[in-house]
Amino acid sequence: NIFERKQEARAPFTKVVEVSEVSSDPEPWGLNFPQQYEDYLKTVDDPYTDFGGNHALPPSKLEVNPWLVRLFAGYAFSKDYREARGHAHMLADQEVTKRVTDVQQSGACLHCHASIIPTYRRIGLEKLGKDASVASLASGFQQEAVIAGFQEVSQKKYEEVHAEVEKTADGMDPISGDPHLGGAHPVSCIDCHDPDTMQIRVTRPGFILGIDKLAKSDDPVPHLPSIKQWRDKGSKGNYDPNTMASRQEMRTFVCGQCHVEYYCANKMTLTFPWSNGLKMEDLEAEWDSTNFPDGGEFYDYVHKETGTKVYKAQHPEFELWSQGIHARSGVSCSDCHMPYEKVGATKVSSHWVRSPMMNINKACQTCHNIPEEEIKARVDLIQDRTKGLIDRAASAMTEMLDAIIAAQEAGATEEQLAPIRKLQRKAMWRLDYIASENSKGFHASQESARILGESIDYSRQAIAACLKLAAGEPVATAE
Amino acid sequence: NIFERKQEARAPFTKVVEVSEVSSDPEPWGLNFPQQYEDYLKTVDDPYTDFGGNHALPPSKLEVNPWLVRLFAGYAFSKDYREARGHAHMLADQEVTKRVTDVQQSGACLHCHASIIPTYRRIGLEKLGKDASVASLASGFQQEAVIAGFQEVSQKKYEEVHAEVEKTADGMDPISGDPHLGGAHPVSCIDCHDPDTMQIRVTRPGFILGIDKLAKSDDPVPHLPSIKQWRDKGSKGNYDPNTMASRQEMRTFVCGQCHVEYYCANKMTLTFPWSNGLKMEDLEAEWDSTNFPDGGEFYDYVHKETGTKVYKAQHPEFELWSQGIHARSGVSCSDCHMPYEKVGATKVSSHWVRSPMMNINKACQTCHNIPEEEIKARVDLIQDRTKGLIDRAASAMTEMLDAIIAAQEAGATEEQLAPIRKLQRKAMWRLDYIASENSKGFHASQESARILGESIDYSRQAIAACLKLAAGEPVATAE
Amino acid sequence: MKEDSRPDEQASERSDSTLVSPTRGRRFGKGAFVFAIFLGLLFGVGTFTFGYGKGASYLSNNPQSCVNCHVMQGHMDSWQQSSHHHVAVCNDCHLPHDPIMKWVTKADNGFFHSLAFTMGGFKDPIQIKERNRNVTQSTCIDCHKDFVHPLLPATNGGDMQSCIHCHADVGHAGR
Ligand code: HEC
Ligand code: HEC
Ligand code: HEC
Ligand code: HEC
Ligand code: HEC
Ligand code: HEC
Ligand code: HEC
Ligand code: HEC
Ligand code: HEC
Ligand code: HEC
Ligand code: HEC
Ligand code: HEC
Ligand code: HEC
Ligand code: HEC
Ligand SMILES: [Ca+2]
Ligand SMILES: [Ca+2]
Repeated sequence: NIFERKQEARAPFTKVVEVSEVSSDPEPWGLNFPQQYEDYLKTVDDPYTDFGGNHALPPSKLEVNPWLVRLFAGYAFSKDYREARGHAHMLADQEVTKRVTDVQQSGACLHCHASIIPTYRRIGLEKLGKDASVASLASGFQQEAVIAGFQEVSQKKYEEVHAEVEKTADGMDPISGDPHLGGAHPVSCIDCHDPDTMQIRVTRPGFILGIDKLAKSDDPVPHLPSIKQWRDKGSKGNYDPNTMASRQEMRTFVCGQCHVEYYCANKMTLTFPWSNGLKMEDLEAEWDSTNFPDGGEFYDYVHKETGTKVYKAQHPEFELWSQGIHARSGVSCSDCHMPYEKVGATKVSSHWVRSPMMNINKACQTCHNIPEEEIKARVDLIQDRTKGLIDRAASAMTEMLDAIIAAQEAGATEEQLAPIRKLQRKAMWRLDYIASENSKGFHASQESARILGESIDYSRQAIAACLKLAAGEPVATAE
Repeated sequence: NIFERKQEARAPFTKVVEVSEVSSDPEPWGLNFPQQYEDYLKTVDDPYTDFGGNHALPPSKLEVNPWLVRLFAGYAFSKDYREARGHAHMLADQEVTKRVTDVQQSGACLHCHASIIPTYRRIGLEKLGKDASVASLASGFQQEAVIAGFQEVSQKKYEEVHAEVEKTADGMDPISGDPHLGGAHPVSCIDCHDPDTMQIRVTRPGFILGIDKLAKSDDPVPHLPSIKQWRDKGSKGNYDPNTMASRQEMRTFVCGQCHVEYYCANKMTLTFPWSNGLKMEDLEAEWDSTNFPDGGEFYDYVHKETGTKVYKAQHPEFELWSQGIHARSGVSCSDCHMPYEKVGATKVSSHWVRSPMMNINKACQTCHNIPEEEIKARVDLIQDRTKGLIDRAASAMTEMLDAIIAAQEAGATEEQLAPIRKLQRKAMWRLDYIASENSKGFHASQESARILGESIDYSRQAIAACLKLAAGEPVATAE
Repeated sequence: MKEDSRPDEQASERSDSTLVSPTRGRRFGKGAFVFAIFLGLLFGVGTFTFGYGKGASYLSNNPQSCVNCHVMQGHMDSWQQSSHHHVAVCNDCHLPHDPIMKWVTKADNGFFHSLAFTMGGFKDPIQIKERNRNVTQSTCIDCHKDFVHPLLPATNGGDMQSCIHCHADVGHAGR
């Protein structure tokens, strides 16, 4: 009622408990910010609980799209690959995926699935021979130590690093200074907020290093004005998002810490491939020109059916969003996925991060003054077109695999296959890029269709090349 | 419905001179509406006058994109095909194109290039055995007679019909009733305006018949609310845009009279293929199921290099716009191509119909409150992506032609070629659809990319099929 | 802003009788009757809220009175940035310029906003209802009818475009 609301309007927030740089447990934060914490806890809710109780895993993408099994043949993703769900599940879902239980994964996996920064800091401080006590961990961000720790553990075994996270304090009694040990947490307040000011910030080394590479590239990035400013001022030192980005950019960057394409395995440190820019081709070019520390050519896996070394694309939401009209219009991830809602007299950001389609009113109608069903219809149309092209590209891709297998059975030489393998890698990368991106084309509708069109082109060029091989004709190299 | 804002009429304007249904000469209208007339006359200006004086023709699309010559092999378009320019040129450009001078064309061509309605009416009245005097022509629209005349002359020879237009009065002295004979005119006030009320209207039989077919289809057309209303009221009689469409819809329909895909040759009456809906596939399905009056299967031309019967797509601006976000948001052609401009103490519609990119401020910035260069950059990005895919689809298409020719040279039978010809027709139709549409993808960005992606798919499927033929493998039929 | 320099007053000076359409007169007759009964029935429920929430501010022309309800804050903030803040206050756009309908709408909206605000459950962002949308359209036309003369229908009872189809930002871009 009105009386209450008037009161709320005047009420300043009071820190009920102290939180610090070691507080990866969100609970105490929740005492200070009950509304945000309550929302945050709702991320356990998801549309998949229907499938048999809260503990059921979300639907398998492999079952819905059997061609994915062939796309990922020989790679962990062919064993288990599911729909994403709420943030609360991220750590548990990783722990139980067959990609982790059946395959040896690296510690870098935890970069995006656990509230790991205090652990990086602790290990980094130890590495640098500095005080790694809980009080020291709590005392400040200490970026140098965080990055040192990150580099130290990235290539270690998953289980080993998981144990390190568990044994790091997740809080500290502000009076006694006693550590609190509550185990590992999924993404938590401290990952996006400064504990003193509550300002949003980025903490992930992968992003901090990646965005600096991007700033140093010549990609125009019209949607990230602070990068342009930094360049205009002479590109001095490193581009530091936490001090240089606008608040609106930060409302995207916090998500760009994880919702990005990456390399994450044991041959080199976790990498975000942004040194040429954020377009699909820019990322591909970085992988094309990367060599592993042992000197070998970069690849993610050897495709089992064909023996070709290929790349795996993972959830490039930040990159695809960058090519879309919303990014160009300055609309951030948070505008849609964490829209403001009025709670009493105050506006808060919904910390129930989820599909905006579950919340069209707040997520879209602030800007689009049109009926809810119409907004839904527009999104459906974009996603249906994308889906249609994904299916088309998937047919082309599987036909390509058959053609290559047939060519190999017919005795094609490695020399003859070389240009075909190039086409295959390009085709698979493009298809995976859009299929693994989670908006089904919405984040950049025309760009998604363009990329799928190219995938079809390369798959079918490879098929023709195989057929020409069979006919003894010369095969042109991939353009 | 948000478009329905019943209002009282504006105060009647003062007619300096009387104009009537026979006044296809715009000059007297110009005395009543000097501002609109002055703008209208500016459509002689165009960016191409640099190319050597006003009389030079605009650049040849065939020279810029040589693959078009192969796409159109055996068809008039392969002889001469140029950039569009201002409305003032439409009749003269048609008269001098090699498509008319070197090839026998039908009278239907004039449906969209001349102010032809009084001529249709005259011939229709004659046909129906009614009074066809100038006074009768001037007395009212007489839709029945107009459609009768249209049907009568559509399949006649171009020159014959052109002569008929020249000999129809283009005005009448209001006092003496004397006819004025000023020859044929390009699109003129009377084609879009009711001479008494100045309300906008559609006059072209092709559109009146076409939009009625569309209304009777089950295409949802969410962007045309008056069609939905007519359907909801039981789809009684015919859908008549002039009495049923909202004013905002009419602001598009006037353009939809000409900026559409059509059949226009001597085997049947000019046709707009909308009986299944406005999507590219809907139009294709109508052609697929059309038979000529002589019973033969519908086609536009026999592709000379390959002998395949194929379809020609022409400027489907109205259809592509229909699939885009602006149409869904209720933005009409006139909003962008005839934006309001402030003239003294009033605002008028710019009758200098042209590219909105020459007039970004008025055409876009009222709705998009962002800098002009940024708007331009967004359009460029959309068009560049489209262009990239067009080039890709064009390479695939020409490779396909080579492959089919090779298969034929190797002795492929008609039976073997049948499925390949189907693929070829689909591929060429899709490429032509977007290449001949004049916004380079802008009117519906994702849809354009989708269509080009499909074109690539079909071209390269056809190539594989030819190679399989050569290898003696069975060829699957087109899906 | 001084009372006598309010743009709505200038506007009503300029306005002539052509805008009081016969249709509107008829609608008022019936609508006002039903409305009066409804108001009577619900008066008791609404009174406390109306008073406490400074519902009487509806009777004032001061935009500040609208933001007594914080749900109007976004509109207020962006109105201050808008092209109209120095020429039109909220009521200039949201109340009909014809003298009778003006008071009916005032009472109606004042009452229902108070009710909605108290009970909650309204859409956020707030969505304008068709009826009130027609009010804003009519006020645009009232102030600008000379300028937009060619946009008016060519014949009586014809439709015309919505002004905010193109000028969405004029009153307040924010919501
Ligand atoms: C750069 C950040 C990042 C890294 C590194 C990362 N993930 Fe994820 N992971 C995400 C994001 C974001 C999602 C949600 C989007 C999605 O499902 O595509 C996700 C989803 C998942 C899911 C749930 C959906 C699914 O794919 O079945 C599992 C399981 C998972 N990751 C396991 C792993 C494993 C194992 C590794 C290490 C090999 C890993 N992740 C490394 C960011 C990351
Ligand atoms: C620390 C890494 C990390 C950060 C930071 C992060 N995410 Fe996620 N996000 C994930 C992972 C991992 C998942 C998948 C969880 C699962 O399926 O178990 C996920 C899932 C999601 C989902 C799917 C939710 C659902 O219910 O289907 C959305 C939407 C999402 N994230 C958006 C965002 C946005 C927006 C931000 C920034 C405000 C963000 N994420 C920040 C890692 C992260
Ligand atoms: C203009 C609004 C908008 C912006 C900005 C936006 N998204 Fe989305 N996002 C959507 C919509 C709509 C979907 C599709 C949801 C669906 O299909 O249910 C989506 C889907 C997703 C999903 C999958 C959700 C699910 O339910 O599986 C993730 C993850 C995601 N977005 C992350 C991001 C990230 C990270 C950013 C910024 C880099 C971002 N989004 C920017 C609107 C937006
Ligand atoms: C994935 C990133 C992310 C996580 C995790 C996160 N937040 Fe936020 N938070 C944001 C963003 C983005 C904003 C909006 C900041 C802005 O606009 O300046 C925000 C804003 C806030 C605000 C300011 C008021 C508001 O609602 O806009 C508070 C308080 C807050 N968060 C508390 C928390 C608490 C408590 C937690 C843990 C339970 C938490 N946040 C976890 C991203 C996050
Ligand atoms: C903060 C403002 C804002 C929010 C929030 C927002 N949009 Fe947009 N949207 C825009 C802008 C700006 C454009 C670009 C066109 C323009 O300038 O009007 C746009 C364009 C679009 C388009 C057309 C582009 C295309 O890809 O076809 C669609 C569809 C769309 N938005 C849907 C959504 C949906 C769905 C949501 C919620 C999930 C949403 N928007 C949230 C501002 C926003
Ligand atoms: C349904 C309407 C319509 C019909 C019928 C039509 N045109 Fe056109 N014509 C147009 C439109 C619209 C343009 C401008 C768009 C463009 O150039 O693609 C145009 C452009 C042209 C141009 C200038 C650009 C170019 O293509 O070189 C010529 C010449 C032309 N038409 C000749 C013809 C001839 C010859 C015929 C009969 C075979 C014909 N037109 C039938 C509508 C039509
Ligand atoms: C009677 C047929 C007809 C009608 C009606 C018509 N057009 Fe055209 N339009 C043409 C033809 C034909 C051309 C090509 C003229 C040429 O190239 O000689 C053309 C050219 C154009 C051009 C290219 C101009 C340039 O300078 O490059 C634009 C833009 C255009 N029309 C838009 C419209 C719009 C918008 C409408 C409705 C308000 C409309 N047209 C109504 C037949 C028509
Ligand atoms: C939202 C704005 C918008 C709407 C609505 C729109 N157009 Fe366009 N149109 C454009 C833009 C932008 C271009 C690209 C101009 C350029 O490349 O110079 C274009 C290009 C064209 C051209 C080619 C112009 C040239 O210079 O050759 C024609 C013809 C055309 N449109 C006709 C139409 C018709 C007919 C409709 C309605 C069915 C329509 N347009 C609706 C914005 C629009
Ligand atoms: C289809 C788009 C559209 C619609 C609908 C529209 N306008 Fe406009 N209006 C414009 C454009 C474009 C301009 C800018 C003209 C210029 O700068 O020359 C304009 C200019 C104006 C101006 C003068 C701006 C100045 O610079 O002084 C006023 C006042 C105005 N419109 C009021 C209205 C009203 C009232 C309505 C509804 C009856 C309306 N408009 C409907 C597009 C539109
Ligand atoms: C290709 C179609 C077309 C042609 C040809 C055309 N007009 Fe228009 N005219 C329009 C459209 C569309 C409008 C806007 C109507 C509306 O919004 O109701 C318009 C509006 C008008 C108006 C109303 C005021 C205004 O500017 O909005 C007048 C007067 C007018 N035209 C005069 C003429 C005259 C004189 C000619 C011939 C020199 C002419 N028109 C030729 C399409 C056309
Ligand atoms: C009468 C209003 C209006 C006019 C005029 C208009 N637009 Fe739009 N535009 C919209 C709306 C509405 C959307 C859909 C997104 C939204 O809801 O904001 C949109 C979306 C867009 C988008 C994003 C969609 C996409 O395909 O990526 C671009 C780009 C765009 N407009 C450019 C233009 C340009 C360029 C012009 C002028 C030639 C123009 N617009 C004229 C209202 C308009
Ligand atoms: C007592 C609190 C309160 C005050 C004071 C208030 N409003 Fe509102 N207003 C609301 C609420 C709550 C709604 C949402 C009603 C709904 O959506 O059902 C609303 C809705 C509106 C609407 C949309 C109405 C509709 O239903 O179409 C307009 C317009 C509006 N207010 C204008 C004003 C103006 C102008 C003033 C000042 C003269 C004002 N309001 C003062 C609470 C208030
Ligand atoms: C110049 C005219 C103008 C002024 C001044 C104006 N408004 Fe509005 N307002 C509008 C229009 C027009 C709409 C309807 C938008 C629509 O139809 O979607 C609107 C809609 C609203 C709504 C309904 C919700 C929404 O956002 O659509 C509210 C609430 C509102 N106004 C409040 C206010 C308040 C409070 C003020 C003063 C601070 C104000 N308005 C000043 C023109 C104006
Ligand atoms: C109380 C009278 C009044 C009302 C109501 C009103 N206007 Fe205005 N409007 C004005 C005046 C006075 C100006 C001139 C302002 C100036 O010169 O700075 C103006 C300026 C404009 C302009 C030009 C400035 C700009 O924003 O581009 C537009 C467009 C406009 N009005 C549209 C509208 C629309 C649309 C509505 C209804 C939603 C409306 N007006 C309601 C009095 C009014
Ligand atoms: Ca990868
Ligand atoms: Ca055709």
